[in-house]
Amino acid sequence: MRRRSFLVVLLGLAFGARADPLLDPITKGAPVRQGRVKLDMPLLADNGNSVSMSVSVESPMTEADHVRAIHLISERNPEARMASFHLGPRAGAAEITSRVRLAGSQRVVALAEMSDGSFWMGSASVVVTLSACVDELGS
Amino acid sequence: MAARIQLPGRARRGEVIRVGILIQHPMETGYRLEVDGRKVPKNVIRSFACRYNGVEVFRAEMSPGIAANPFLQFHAVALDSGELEFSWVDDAGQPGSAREAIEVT
Amino acid sequence: MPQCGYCQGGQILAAVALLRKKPNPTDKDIDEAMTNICRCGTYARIRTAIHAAAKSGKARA
Amino acid sequence: MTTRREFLKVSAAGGLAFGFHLPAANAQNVAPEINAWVVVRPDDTVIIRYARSEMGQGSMTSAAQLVAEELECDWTQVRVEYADTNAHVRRKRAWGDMAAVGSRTIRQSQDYLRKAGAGAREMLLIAAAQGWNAPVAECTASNGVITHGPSGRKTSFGKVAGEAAKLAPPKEVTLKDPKDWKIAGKPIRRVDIPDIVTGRIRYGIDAQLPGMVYAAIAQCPVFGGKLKSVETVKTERRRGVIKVLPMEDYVAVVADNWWRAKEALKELPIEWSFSGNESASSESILQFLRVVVARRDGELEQGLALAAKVLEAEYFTPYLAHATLEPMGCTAVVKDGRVDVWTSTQNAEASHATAAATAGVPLENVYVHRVQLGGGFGRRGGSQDFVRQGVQIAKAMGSTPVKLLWTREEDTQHDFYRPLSLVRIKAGLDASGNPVAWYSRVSAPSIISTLLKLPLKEGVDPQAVASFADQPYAIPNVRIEYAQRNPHVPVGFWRTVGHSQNPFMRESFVDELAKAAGKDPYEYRRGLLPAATKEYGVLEATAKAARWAEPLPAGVHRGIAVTEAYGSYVAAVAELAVSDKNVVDIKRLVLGIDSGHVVNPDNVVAQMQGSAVFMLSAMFWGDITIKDGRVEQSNFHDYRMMRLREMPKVEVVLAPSGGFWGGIGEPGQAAIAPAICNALFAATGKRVRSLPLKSHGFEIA
Repeated sequence: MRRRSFLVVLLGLAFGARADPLLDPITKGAPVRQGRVKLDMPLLADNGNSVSMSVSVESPMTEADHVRAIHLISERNPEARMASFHLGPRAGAAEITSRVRLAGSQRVVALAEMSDGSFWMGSASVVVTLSACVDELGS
Repeated sequence: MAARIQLPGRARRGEVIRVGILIQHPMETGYRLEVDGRKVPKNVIRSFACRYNGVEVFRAEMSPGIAANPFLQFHAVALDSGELEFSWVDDAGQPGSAREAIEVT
Repeated sequence: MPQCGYCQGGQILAAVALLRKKPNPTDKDIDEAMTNICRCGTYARIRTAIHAAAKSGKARA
Repeated sequence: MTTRREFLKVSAAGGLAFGFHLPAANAQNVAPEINAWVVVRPDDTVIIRYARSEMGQGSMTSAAQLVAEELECDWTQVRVEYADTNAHVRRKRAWGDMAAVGSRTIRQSQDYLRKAGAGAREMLLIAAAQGWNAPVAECTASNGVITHGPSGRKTSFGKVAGEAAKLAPPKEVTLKDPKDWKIAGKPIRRVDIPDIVTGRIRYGIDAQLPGMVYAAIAQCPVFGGKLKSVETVKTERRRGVIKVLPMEDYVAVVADNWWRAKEALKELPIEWSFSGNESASSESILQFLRVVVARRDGELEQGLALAAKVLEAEYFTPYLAHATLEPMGCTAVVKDGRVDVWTSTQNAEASHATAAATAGVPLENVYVHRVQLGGGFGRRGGSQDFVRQGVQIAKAMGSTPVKLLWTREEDTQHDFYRPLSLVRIKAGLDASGNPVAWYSRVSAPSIISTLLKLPLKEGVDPQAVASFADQPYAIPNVRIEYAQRNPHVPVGFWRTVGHSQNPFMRESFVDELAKAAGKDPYEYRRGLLPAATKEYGVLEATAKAARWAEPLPAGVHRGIAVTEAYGSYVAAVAELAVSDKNVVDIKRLVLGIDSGHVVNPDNVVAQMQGSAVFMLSAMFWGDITIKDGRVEQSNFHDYRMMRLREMPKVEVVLAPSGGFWGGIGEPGQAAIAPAICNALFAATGKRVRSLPLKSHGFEIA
């Protein structure tokens, strides 16, 4: 199956068990649970060159329990891994804002890696409203 | 590569402060063509790190999925006065750095 | 029958002026009088409409 | 004779508040909404919502026909209203894609529109059945009336709408078989025509707001340039001028009426900083493309070695402007964090997102007021530059409403042009004249990578190679190459896009092959087209309607062409005579289209006739030329449009083969240019390999 349908299949499931080639390199097959991760992106973006993105993960950010990393994964960009942010207790809060590029309308997944090795995820769907008079794009 | 930093000048010990940085960089995707048809090679800021008095508090690996003139905003715990040091390098091996003092009471 | 309709105001004015001068215009009369541009290309239907208006006797707008 | 301007001014001044009062009371929540698409008022009026844009392509009517068909309502009770973009954003895009582009409006929404109609009908039936506490299976709906079979009791949609709106929408609905259609598939008159012919219709340019001021702008004449400096003092003292706004890539003059803004702009001393493109010209751009096209490639050369005969040709099509009759413009007001916009746009959702991003306000604070478009043709879908400018100027003017209006010159010289394209085609024929190898190398700008900034799969822009890469003829080895070259001139989607130029090149070259094979161009194509293809079917239907085989009067010659475009299949037969002074008298143009299904046959005919005028204007005179980095053409005196007297007889052949949904707005143009040029070859023996025809001395009768 093409990459897109893999991710869609994953999102369609209870976000848990199924392995997914897109997340696998990071999760090494570990289960990914939905929740604790909030990915804020606009419903509509007038173009895909610069779209606001902010991600926050519920975590006490203590030595014992903190967010180790947050990965941003794109469903349609040529490079699926958009960015990986590495944090630690010294960050104090797992909340990152940036601006990203989207190659057309798509879903973006934020995958959080906790200090206990568990994975949690949140996602957002953005419509890039650049309308193309073409069939092939189908965006 | 010029950069603009947002940082509260003073903070209380233990306070979680918000740190922002905007770096001037085209973040070339590798798909763009020059007017004469030559492909502009891919060149993005691959890695970025922020150290607080020498201790790394935030690190980022980026791809062409991050928009041009990358903007990053993250957090750090204010422990003691000193300096925040930002450093990054792009695919062409061009390094960049910036630093900003902070006073913690 | 208009398409986007943006030119129809002008087309109707020109048609009414033509019909007042020539209640029964020939195709040649229509060709000479109707010079307004229609970007959607509704010329064939404008011509049909003018003939229909002429036939109905009153040069109603 | 009152000119059009006075005619509008009188009616506009008279009814200042008609239709353009600020935020219209949100009519959405007055009558019960059965679902996002269907509202039924107690008086049995059925409001069907339309999410996309109406620019003359007729989809506002045909989309409503699809909903009404499954709804089983009384069409005379139907009113069509635009979906509101603010409600759209608040309800998480309840109306889906709002873009009217790519001839996709109907074929991309037909399924969910029909299901919305069927779902609403089911809810109305259930509400009625509950009212009579009878089983819903015994109730039927037709023409807006619900009848309970056994008892004969009747009620109307309006009476049960309140209850129906409370029900949960049904999970599954079955759609009617198109052969049972009563409303869809019928030549119903378009719902917007009464407003058009009585002058009630409103375009973006017609927006009138209390206290409104007017803006005219000048953008850097050399594309990609930026503003260096502008002396505003003298101009700001001119009568009526309120402000001069220097922006990054344009200067706006704001005045109490638009004429004063425009006139002040002419005297404004502006200095631009060109970014190195100020020496570019049409010649330098053509040479820039030719270098790449001429490159020789090994692989296919062997394929051609075993050919009995090899033909090669270079084809060229120029930049073209959209020249919508309504120039670009946008009226906007930014007040207390809220943005209201009136603009003719092919994608209200894109205008909404652009207004929000430009004003820096949340999407929920933007209201795009829907208006009819004075022509779109792709200019108003792929880019929202006029909305970005309108909102920027409004923001700079505090809370004063501003109407930005481009001059015709600005519209012609700052378009997103149909890309020019240079193509080298080479083919080898076997002894019996059939092609054994076909090679095309296309050098053209890429809209997808420059305008949409999207990566290209394997570096190939599907639009630039459209109709080459997917050509239907049974030719053993075909190789198509794309060499992306992006001169500084901005390119965008022009009606029919790649299929407005590539079929001209492909079908003209196929005609060259037929000539080399000594075969009749129609029979030659039939021989190469697998019988089961849709192209074969529409080609045959069109040739039959044009009575291809019958002898023609002396001096009259024929040309033929066939291609796929936008999911439909089109063919064209042109009959014309050419005088010794190269004046072309087109006797007849027969255009065939197989769009699978047809929702409004009369509208399809209108789109085909309109396509003929659109393409004939382009192929006879359309030529945007560049000198010193800027566009030379400026208005309709040097960018000529076909007039009424020049329109030939156009016969349209609807040949829907069913089973699929093809586009209507754009395919109509695709086969016209090659059919005409093939007829010109038959008449003059001169093969036309570049457009426009005027550069070969041809004029239209």
